[in-house]
Amino acid sequence: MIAPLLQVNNLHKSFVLHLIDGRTIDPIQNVSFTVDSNQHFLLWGRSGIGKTSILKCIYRSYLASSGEIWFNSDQFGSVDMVQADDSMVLKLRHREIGYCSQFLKVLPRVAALDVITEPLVRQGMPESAAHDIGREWLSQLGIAQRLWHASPVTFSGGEQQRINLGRAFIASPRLLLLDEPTASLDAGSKQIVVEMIQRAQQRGTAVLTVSHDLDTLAKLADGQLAL
Amino acid sequence: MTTPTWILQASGLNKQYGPGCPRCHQFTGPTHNNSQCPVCNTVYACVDAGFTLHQGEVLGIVGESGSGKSTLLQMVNLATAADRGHIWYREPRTPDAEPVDLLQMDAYRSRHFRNDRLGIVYQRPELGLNMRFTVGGNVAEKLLLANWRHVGNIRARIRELMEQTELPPERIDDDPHTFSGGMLQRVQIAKALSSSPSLLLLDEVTSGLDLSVQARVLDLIRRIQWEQQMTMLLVSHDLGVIKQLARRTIVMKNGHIVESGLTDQILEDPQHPYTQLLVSSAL
Amino acid sequence: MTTTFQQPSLFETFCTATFRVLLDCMARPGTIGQIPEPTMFPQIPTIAIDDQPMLANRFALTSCLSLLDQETRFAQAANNTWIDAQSDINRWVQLRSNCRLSDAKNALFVYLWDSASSALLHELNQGTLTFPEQSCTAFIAVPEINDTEPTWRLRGPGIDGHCDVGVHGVVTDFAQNIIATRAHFPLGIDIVCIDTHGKCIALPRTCQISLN
Amino acid sequence: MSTTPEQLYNFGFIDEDSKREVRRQILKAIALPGHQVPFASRDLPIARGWGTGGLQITMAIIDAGDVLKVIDQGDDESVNAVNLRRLLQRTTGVTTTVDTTAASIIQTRHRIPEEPMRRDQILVLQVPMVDPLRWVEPNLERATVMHGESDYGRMWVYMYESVVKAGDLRIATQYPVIVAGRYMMDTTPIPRWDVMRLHNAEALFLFGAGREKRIYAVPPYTTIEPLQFEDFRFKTEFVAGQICARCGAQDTFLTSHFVVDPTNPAGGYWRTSCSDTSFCDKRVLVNTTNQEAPQ
Amino acid sequence: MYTISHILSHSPVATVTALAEQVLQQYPAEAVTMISGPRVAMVQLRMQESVANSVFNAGEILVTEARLELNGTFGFGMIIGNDPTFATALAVIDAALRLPGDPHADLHTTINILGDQLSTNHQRQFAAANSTKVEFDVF
Amino acid sequence: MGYIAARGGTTAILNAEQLVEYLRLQGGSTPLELIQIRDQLRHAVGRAMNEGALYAPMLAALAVKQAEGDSIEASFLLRAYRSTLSRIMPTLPISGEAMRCMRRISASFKDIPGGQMLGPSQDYQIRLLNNLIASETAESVTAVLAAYELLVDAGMSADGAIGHFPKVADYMRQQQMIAPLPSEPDTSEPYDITRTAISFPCPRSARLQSLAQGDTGCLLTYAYSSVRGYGDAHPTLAELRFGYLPIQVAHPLTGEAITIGEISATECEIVSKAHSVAAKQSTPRFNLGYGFTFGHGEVKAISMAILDSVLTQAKAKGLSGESGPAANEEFVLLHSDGIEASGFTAHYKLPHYVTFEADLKVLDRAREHTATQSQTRLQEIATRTQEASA
Repeated sequence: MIAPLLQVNNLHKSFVLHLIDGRTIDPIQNVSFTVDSNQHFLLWGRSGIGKTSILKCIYRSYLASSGEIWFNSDQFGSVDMVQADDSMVLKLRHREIGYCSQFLKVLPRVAALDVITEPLVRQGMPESAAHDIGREWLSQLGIAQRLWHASPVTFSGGEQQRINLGRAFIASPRLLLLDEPTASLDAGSKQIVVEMIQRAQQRGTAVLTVSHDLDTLAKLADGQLAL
Repeated sequence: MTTPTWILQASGLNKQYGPGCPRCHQFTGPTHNNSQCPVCNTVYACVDAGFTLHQGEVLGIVGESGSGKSTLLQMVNLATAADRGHIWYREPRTPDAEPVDLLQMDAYRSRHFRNDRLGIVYQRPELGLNMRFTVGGNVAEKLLLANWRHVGNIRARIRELMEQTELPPERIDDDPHTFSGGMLQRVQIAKALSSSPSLLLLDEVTSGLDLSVQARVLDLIRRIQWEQQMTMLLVSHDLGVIKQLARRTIVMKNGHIVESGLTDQILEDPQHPYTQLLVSSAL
Repeated sequence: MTTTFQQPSLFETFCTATFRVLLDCMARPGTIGQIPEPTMFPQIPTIAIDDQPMLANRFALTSCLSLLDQETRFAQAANNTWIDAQSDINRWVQLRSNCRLSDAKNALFVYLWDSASSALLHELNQGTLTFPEQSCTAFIAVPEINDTEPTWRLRGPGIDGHCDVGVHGVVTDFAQNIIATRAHFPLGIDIVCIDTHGKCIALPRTCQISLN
Repeated sequence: MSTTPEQLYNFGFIDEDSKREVRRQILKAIALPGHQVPFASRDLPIARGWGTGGLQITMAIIDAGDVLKVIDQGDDESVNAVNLRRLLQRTTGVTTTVDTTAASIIQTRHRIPEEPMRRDQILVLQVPMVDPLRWVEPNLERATVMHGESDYGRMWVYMYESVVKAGDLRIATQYPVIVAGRYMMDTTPIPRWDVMRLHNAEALFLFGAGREKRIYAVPPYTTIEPLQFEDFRFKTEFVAGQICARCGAQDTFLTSHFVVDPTNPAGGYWRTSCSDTSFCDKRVLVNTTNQEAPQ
Repeated sequence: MYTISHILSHSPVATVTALAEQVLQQYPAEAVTMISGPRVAMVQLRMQESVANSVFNAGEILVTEARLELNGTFGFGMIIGNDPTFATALAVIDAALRLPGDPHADLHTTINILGDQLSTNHQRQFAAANSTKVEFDVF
Repeated sequence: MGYIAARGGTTAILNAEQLVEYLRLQGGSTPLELIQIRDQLRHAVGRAMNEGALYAPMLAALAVKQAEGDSIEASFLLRAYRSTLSRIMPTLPISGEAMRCMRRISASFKDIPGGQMLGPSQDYQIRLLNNLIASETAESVTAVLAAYELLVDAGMSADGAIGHFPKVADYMRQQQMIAPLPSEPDTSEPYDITRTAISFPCPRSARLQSLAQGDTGCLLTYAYSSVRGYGDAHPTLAELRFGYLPIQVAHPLTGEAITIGEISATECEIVSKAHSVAAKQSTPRFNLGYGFTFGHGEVKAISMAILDSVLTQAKAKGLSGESGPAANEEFVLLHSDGIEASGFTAHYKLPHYVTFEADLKVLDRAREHTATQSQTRLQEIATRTQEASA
């Protein structure tokens, strides 16, 4: 039997707010689910319920308080993202796990083309080859050619979000974590997102999406969990 | 393929100034918010610090002034002698060779190791540069120490390094005082890179600069890191700088490492009360 | 022109003459020098090793003595053992030189009664990188030194190419023990070997020894 | 003057313990070629800076059987040479000479005699400033550490800058050299002409700085490498075509001096002659004899 | 209040010499053997400073020293300055006062008188200095 | 005749020596007697002794006479003479408390225990040239000596006091104004710069010995610089005393303390308000500096105490060199010896024909370089102009 790509067991996360008299809040309690390869898994529910926190625990931007997050790595076998050391996490982020937030976190003074191709170059692709691919993606994402060599800092919200998503998809990770990918997008852009998810699945990427935009995304999901 | 490619592994590093007394531990450390023992005046600049640094990685060290981050950096730079501890070093050019403990080297070997394998950039240019020498002379120093003995070749290399660090090569023979603060940082970087070191140490390199200049120096450092896969140890009190450059970060307070982890985790989910304070105070 | 000086004493004359021999030997390792007869000390001191009396090499002991005064710390060893500071032989040296007696680690001069004691050389102070001159000088008594049956080949400053010298009647590890004192130049021990006839070679720390 | 008898001094002026200290440090200096060894440096009846370091070395090594030569700038009759020779002779009674080949100890300031020195000779050089690093690091404590770690990068930058600013290595005397591949050493204010004559020489060279309280040495057959670049080599003062106006030598260190024209006090001309006067005298004598011989 | 050596070293050389001669008269010439000196030499002044009570070498003091034996008893004399007679006399008295059986106890009488004179001298000297004291009225 | 080598150097220097003697006596005045110099040129003799680091008043008088009053030359003569004498032993350690004071003042408190005693001080003299001294006679001398008796009568006290005073520093210590003495006395062997070359960092004993034999003018300059603005000294005179110090050595046979006479000496303590050294301690305190000199040398003792305090602070803060040269220990100690400094400065009178010739050759080369460079530059400009016009 093939192990699932991602298996989350009894995930629990609490924050100790030392600056506010050590108050504790617990956004995630006892969450378990499984994501298989090529699956598009949707986590949904009202905002503030801890959906994003789950993604961050998987990506290890948050340290889970208890529970297990087993990721079935190509290179390293089963890895518990709760216990893995930092360098293991970095290696998995480098090759196998991608993350896309609802806000573009790009460096200023870097051109859109370089932003979107960075993951490829980081994986060792020659810059010219990466740029060829990058240009293709940018046009597919509907970014005007005059903007390719400008920094996305100056772009509109929709443009920024599309580049952000492109950057996450371009490297074809084995698992892609998407946090509200359609938020604040117009209908056209939403459609682009849907296509990207579908194409990613075809290339063998499992996608774990957090969203309350069931209209756009529920029909794509082949697994889901309501919180 | 899965061998851990660390090049530096520090453990148990300690540095104290003063004799120490039996009551020191009652008063010093992050929980007492104090580095100095009120009984014997001993300052604990660094206590049991350790970290691992991988090839091509940037590790950030953050903390307020006096937290011990610069002491830790200077111990790695072999300029401050650690009282105890180890700094194991694995030469990336010969990854199969046995690691050596840098702290066991005699002063002669450590001086040459520093010149050859380490590069350092300080906040204040006059610490890293000799203001009496020309810019070219400053960049030449490490080359000369590594037995470069052809003025023509040396100057060609200096010009190359100046171009690499976005300095006008025709100003090779100018005095450092005629350079702006940002340019002086580039000269320091050019000097640090001249020996093709395996590790670059950066000590608050942008702290004294205007914001726009800061950004350009950071761009340069990022480019060098990117192009040369340079391993770096980056000390800063500025979380913004750390966030831009470092994948992993160490948080220091009162001579102790209070937290370490992935930089985004440190920023988004800080565990230690001090780190939470630090993150919440960041602009 | 009037000369206004006192004639030097026997001991002073010996010290100067000995120093010139040591100077020449130290500057030219492998050169065999001749230490003058130490006539001012007619009594040759002895010690007992396993109840057997052992006679000092008067040339070696007195040439070491010629460099000592109240500023120097001294120790001596025989049969691979340091001699107690309170012993008569140490008193003998102290009375004639005003030197301070010391443990091996802090001694600036040592006299080794026999080649077997060369095993103790590693205990001596080799100086520091900033003050390498604050290291120990060792005088070692050996049975015979000649240039007719060479055992060692020497190289280094002071030697034109190389130089061969014979040191005989010494323990097997003797050369190795000396070689070990110069592994970390500029740290190291400077060594003078003197045989029973007062023939002397110096092995400053710059001198590299290989066995023939 | 009064009838009180003059005081009797110890042989060699300084007392025996002082000699012993100097001797110990000389031996260490030889064992560490080019390394500056501190010594206590007694006060002498000659001013600090006038050769007290060289004097103390000579006083510590001299034996009644030695033959002594003292020169200053190559000259046996220079007032300082005369004065030092007078002190040494009065306090030791040794024979003195002006002939380089006849001397067993030669004390000198600023020159190495032109005639090659032999293995039975010792040259004692008087040193005013000891540390070549003072040009780049005047603080002794830090300079000592730099020597210990062989940290000569900054000194090399100084040489590099000299090329950049003056088009060549512009050090005249006290040229820095690396001794036996390890220590950087200041050659006393000897001209560059003399620097390479320290290299793999037969004689022993002892350097004494009284005011700076340091002794150092270059043993025989020791390598001396002047600081230089592959494309800017060390050069001596040699100028082709210059000759000594007295003896005609073309291969000696020459000093220039102005000769006033006796017929026209406002006129005159420059000419050069050997700085080693006893060597020059010898050659003049040989020339004269050769000229007289055929007659 | 003063020790013997204090009194003698502060007394006029003629008086001290007379005392020593008074001793020597009782012995044949060969009873005195000079061991060393009298010679002019130096002693290094060790000052104890008042900041940390540490000791440092403050400079040399020129002294004359004599060591002798009087009838087999060791005598030591040292005086500041170049004064071989003074040093020898002090050495003689030092030995005399240590001879077995205390044959020169009578010296103490003279020494006590010298001590009184010294005391008076010092008091007079101080009195002159004391005349320059600045008086403060305490209100 | 352009002859090159120095000839007749021997005769020249012997004649020069004779000419010195002639100049000294050419006026036909009565030669000075050493005892006159010792008694009447008290400060000249004292300065020769403390800078010569040899207490020997009669020899110092001879040195002053031979040097014709040149203080550096006189102390140089004593220094050189020192090298011919053997040192027998150190004295037993003595503190200034044992001093029989002739003068003792404090600027920190009016009413110090024991009182302020001006003693033989010129401080309050109106500095007018005194013609009476120019025409001293036997009668005037007798009158001065008689007047002394009046002073003795005026100051005589019944308690038999001879001038022993407690130290003001001890009083301050009781009041906890300055740091307490270390509980364990420092028994380490003091550094001796006459036997071991000074190297840095150096212990305080080496500093004090070095300053004690330093040039008065030099110490004065350094101390002045650090109080005038290039330092953080802010001194107040805790105590200055001048008087006679009994000297003792250990008897070679019995080890008992033997007094060998007394010397005249000046001792001084300075408190500095810069208590930053103590800032990390629980109680802020003043910093103390110590000065000592043979003979009556108040300016030197005060300067030395200021420098001691400045250097201690500089070392504690690790600021050596940052607050002016006088805070840099190596700088101060290596340049304050008058004999060394004057010797080296005077050595420039020696011939430097060889070095100067070598310098000339380098100058020639540099000139050539500059000439070539400017020529090249001119050519470049010419070419460019041609190109431009074409």
